[in-house]
Amino acid sequence: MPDLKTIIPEPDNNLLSFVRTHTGQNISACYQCGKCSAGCPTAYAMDIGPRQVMRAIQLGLRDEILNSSAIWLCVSCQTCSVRCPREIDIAQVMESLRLLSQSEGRPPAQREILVFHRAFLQQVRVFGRLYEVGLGIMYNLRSMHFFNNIKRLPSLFAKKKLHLIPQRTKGAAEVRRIASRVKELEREFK
Amino acid sequence: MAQVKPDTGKQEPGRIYSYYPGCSQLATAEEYDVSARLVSRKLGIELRELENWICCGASAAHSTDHLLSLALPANTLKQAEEKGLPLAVPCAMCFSRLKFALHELENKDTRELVSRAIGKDVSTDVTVEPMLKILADDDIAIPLEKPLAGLKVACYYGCLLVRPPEVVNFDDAENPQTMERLMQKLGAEPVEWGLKTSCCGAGVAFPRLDVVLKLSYRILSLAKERGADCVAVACPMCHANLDMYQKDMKAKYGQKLDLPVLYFTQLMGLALGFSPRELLLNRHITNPLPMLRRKGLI
Amino acid sequence: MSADNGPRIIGFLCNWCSYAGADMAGTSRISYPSNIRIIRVPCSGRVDPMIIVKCFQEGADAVLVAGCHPGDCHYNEGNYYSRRHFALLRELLDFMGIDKERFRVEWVSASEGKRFSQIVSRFTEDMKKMGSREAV
Amino acid sequence: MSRIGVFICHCGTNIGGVVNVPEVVEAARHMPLVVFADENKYTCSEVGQASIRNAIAEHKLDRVVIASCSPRMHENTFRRTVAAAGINPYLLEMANIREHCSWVHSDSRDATSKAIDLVRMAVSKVARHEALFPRQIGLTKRALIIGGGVTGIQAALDIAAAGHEVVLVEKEPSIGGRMAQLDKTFPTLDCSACILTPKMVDVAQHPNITLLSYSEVVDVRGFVGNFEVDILRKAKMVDYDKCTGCGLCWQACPEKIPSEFNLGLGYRTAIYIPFAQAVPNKPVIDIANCRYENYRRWKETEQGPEPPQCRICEGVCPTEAIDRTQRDEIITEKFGAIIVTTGFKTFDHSVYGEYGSGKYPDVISSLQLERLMSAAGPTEGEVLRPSDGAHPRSVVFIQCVGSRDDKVNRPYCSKVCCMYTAKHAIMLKEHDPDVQCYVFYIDIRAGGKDFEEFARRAQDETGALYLRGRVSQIYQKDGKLVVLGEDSLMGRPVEITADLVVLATGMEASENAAEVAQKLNISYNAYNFLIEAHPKLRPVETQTDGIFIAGAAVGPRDIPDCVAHGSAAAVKAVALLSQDSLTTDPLTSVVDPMKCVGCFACREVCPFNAVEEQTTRDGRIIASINESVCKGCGLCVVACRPGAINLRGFTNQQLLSEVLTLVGR
Repeated sequence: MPDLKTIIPEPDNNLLSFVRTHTGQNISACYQCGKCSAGCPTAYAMDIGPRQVMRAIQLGLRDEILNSSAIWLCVSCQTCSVRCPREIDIAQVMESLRLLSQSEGRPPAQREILVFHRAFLQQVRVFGRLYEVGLGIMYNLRSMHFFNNIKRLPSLFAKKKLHLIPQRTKGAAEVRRIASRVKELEREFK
Repeated sequence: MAQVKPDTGKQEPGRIYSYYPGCSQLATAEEYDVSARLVSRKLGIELRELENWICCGASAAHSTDHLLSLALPANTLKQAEEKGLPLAVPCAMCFSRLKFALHELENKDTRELVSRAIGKDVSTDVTVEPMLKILADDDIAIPLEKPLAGLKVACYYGCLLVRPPEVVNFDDAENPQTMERLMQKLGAEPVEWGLKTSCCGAGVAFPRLDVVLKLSYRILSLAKERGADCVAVACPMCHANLDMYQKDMKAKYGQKLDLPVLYFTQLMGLALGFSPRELLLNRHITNPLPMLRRKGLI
Repeated sequence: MSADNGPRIIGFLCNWCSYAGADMAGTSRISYPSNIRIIRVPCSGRVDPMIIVKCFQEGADAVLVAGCHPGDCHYNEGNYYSRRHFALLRELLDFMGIDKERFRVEWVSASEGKRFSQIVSRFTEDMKKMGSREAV
Repeated sequence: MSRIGVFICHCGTNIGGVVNVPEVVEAARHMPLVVFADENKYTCSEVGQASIRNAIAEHKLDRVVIASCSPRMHENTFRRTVAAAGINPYLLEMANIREHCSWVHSDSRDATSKAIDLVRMAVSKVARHEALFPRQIGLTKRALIIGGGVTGIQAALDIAAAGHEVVLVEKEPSIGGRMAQLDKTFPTLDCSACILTPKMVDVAQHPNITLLSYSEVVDVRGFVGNFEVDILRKAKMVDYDKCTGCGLCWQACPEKIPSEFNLGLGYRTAIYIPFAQAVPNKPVIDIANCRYENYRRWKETEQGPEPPQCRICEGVCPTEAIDRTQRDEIITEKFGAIIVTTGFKTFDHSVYGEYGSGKYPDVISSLQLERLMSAAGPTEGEVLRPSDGAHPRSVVFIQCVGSRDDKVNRPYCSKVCCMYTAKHAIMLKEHDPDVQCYVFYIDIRAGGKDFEEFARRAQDETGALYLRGRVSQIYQKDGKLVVLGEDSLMGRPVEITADLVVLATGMEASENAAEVAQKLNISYNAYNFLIEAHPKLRPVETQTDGIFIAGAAVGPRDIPDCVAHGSAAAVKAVALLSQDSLTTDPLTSVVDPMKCVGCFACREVCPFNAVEEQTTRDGRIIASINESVCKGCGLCVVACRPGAINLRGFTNQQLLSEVLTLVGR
């Protein structure tokens, strides 16, 4: 939950400008109608809803947002973006905030979700494609939820939904190459 | 409802696509891939799978690394571009990522940056189409063998297929009708309902199953309340969330749903006369066979 | 008075609000008991308390005076005067041995057709219960 | 012996469907003095009216009762009908057997017997009607406008354009009102003075308009078409015939007084024009502050030390226009119509202790900010902090100061503050890009053409930070102002350190509004805003014929509304002045000179001052009713103890007769 300390708005709200430069979205335009929160499938699980995230940007409440679970529980379903009367691409803003939060090395409010994403990419780097069994194992290990979904495994195997031998493709090398190039470029731009 | 022409067997020009199955279609959603290929062949649509295609990065990439989330799909787009064929994509997530990439590559600077990332210069000169759009095309004759008479279908699109319109430009974001029209062509009876584009919880099943249960249950229970015999989907993630956890929903919300969730391609397959085995109907966690038997469709 | 039985009620209605309100009840077909007989006056302030006394002397069972809501008077302040007059009149009626309840003052605006019919219905009901004055 | 004809209407089935009309007709035939009774399908139709006219002729009827719909519907129609047949229109009575009978009662028996009663009442009443004749009275084709703000200016110009004479009375030395103090106007941002000044000049130059500046209305007598008004012309000590407005005097005058026009932010001299574009562009001497006038006051008593004599103005005036002999004078003028446009003043925020009781120099009112922004203002349009003349960087706006606040007895919304605050935020940013504006609001009320878009602009484009919540307190801290509020959208307290705080002070009726209203005998509400005859359908009329109201004197309004309102009032006045004579309604009170004892209890209760004194031949002073003023409410009839007053059309005898037909034994 956000702490209730007094807001002391700074004249230069760099969060507002960050969002503007990285997403081209003008958050000042938000008039706080709440349609985004109203339609957001995961808002109920968030500490502050999309509307309050927009408000926090207007007020420059950096920690409020970047430590929030909201940016992690956003599943990019785009519902808010499509319905916003002020035509703000809220989902895109959420994404940019997720990235900002990581670039500042903040511990995510929903650690598991980040772990999942990382594990996912790990699989892709190794196999060029997602190997779901690997993902499952990797996630359980990293998230410390060792038995997560374990009870499902038998049925999944029975239904041949999971393959014990991952496909390796030439793509794997390709992915690693791309991934490393991306890292270089990103360093270059920092 | 377009009237049904007899199968001439011969391929019409422009019915050849590059094909990008997407990771899920290799495993949890194999039945989607298989049925899509079967149905396409039957309808005279040739799918040529891109060799050595790689993952689109899914939500993992765009949640953690913006450039990577563009580079991975861009690489696939490049492959498709080289083939000079439109790209057919069954998975809604892949489709969404590819489309987003295309959208952002419109920007020159982004395009140059991404080109450097994948070491080839990408262009936006490639069409990406969802399997649903290709197969539901009204110009395609569907040689019905077993019309799905009396089958009430709740067509579920989820998020990524239709949102955001300016990126995916496919059907209507709030009340799409493509799948409904297709089901009517198959002789089935689409039910109208209000949650066809509501989110099922997408990729958070691993870390936050509770969220998926809540959202998916809301969707399924409405479909059932509207009298649907099954839910038709066009996305492996939607399928997983709706199909796999019905037992957990029963445990949590006390309602026994037992509402089969099928890929629209599987329903097409049935109508075209393929056997449940061919269509891997046995793969689903929520077994659709009893319902189909009851309906006399198998 | 009319052949129909039941209380004989005389209503003095100001032309601008209450009489129009009664018209409104008519145009919107909101029915009420037919016992009341309406006399149109320009303003509730025109109704001389002595006329009301006369009504009772002559055997009316009940009298209703209705005017504009305080502040809405077409003549700015007429209804304030009537309010004062009738406060005094009540005491006088009491003195004359006439139940105060048989005399009512109500504010009905031109748009309150429903309210008018409710007032008349309730008044008529109460008067039925109370019985006609001869019977007293 | 009068011969009464009764006509019962079926009104199709509206009446006939419930009331047994033939039975009513039959009953009517046996009522006293009724010589003829008949029924019509539709009495108001031409056929129906013809049948009445024929019956009147054929049966020599001299009074008519029509039982049909409400008299509020067709009384005038039928008055014309009987008049056409040679009967005085006031010898007609209607029985309302539709709205009050057939439409509200379903039982045919009850409805019919009630209808018969209603007809009987009408018959007994009509027998006691007397022939009445509307009187024609003359009128003065001249309009008075009280208040020279934009509303009054517009009304004056419109009436003058219609070819009627107008006298415009303004208490200040110049017309222009509040609008003249504004810098820009929302939502178009055009310069207030630039659009107002031409209109002011037109007023000064129009041949049909007489401008009485520095003057006030002190008394109003008379009635519609024939008002008599006393106007106080305050001594200007300047002969306007000689004065050329050259300006030498006010440049020379040594006395410095805080300028009212600049709300104390600048100074004016003792001989002055309030602002550069003033109309008339000639000065007045502020007697209270003029050094020489002060000396003259001293001379009378010679108490205390002798103050300096100054008279510099007289020295520099090239035309010897300074005229110390001038004294206040009262002139009396006649008018046919009066328009009240006394406008508004802004709320005095000093009642808010929590905002510094008006003592913090850098907590200013929105109107003061207008003056600071105005190129013609005390700072030539540079927005500087009153305390130290520094450029403010962080500016906090507080809305609803003296609006929507029961605590200060201002529960109403002042309507314009949301918009002008948005304007201020936008303009400030234009004046100085480094300024950061914060706006505390409760709701943004931007109903109006292009208003919402404009209000959004302040937030979307100029980056003003809007915070939803009322500020609780302001206090000074090392040269700055600390503002304590809440962002109710985050549910969190907010603290802002500001260089300047601008209070969006609401609109109030101008201080003399109630006084003027009393003189005119028109009503005003708890906040001294004038009250319309009908808030929707008669927005510029009052309950007193011939007196109209317009602009912010009626309630908070913005400029376009005031201008439209002013034109509307002008049309009403013109419609009145275009007549050659006025017809009065004869349904008025009359005094019986023999019975009147001259107690004038009637005068106490008359809401319209219609009661006048009259001396009889035998020298008694008795009441008489001015029929042109009387509106026939009848209050005097009830008040008259000797029963000398009666109300035509509703006489005691008539009401009594109606009662007796119902309950008479």
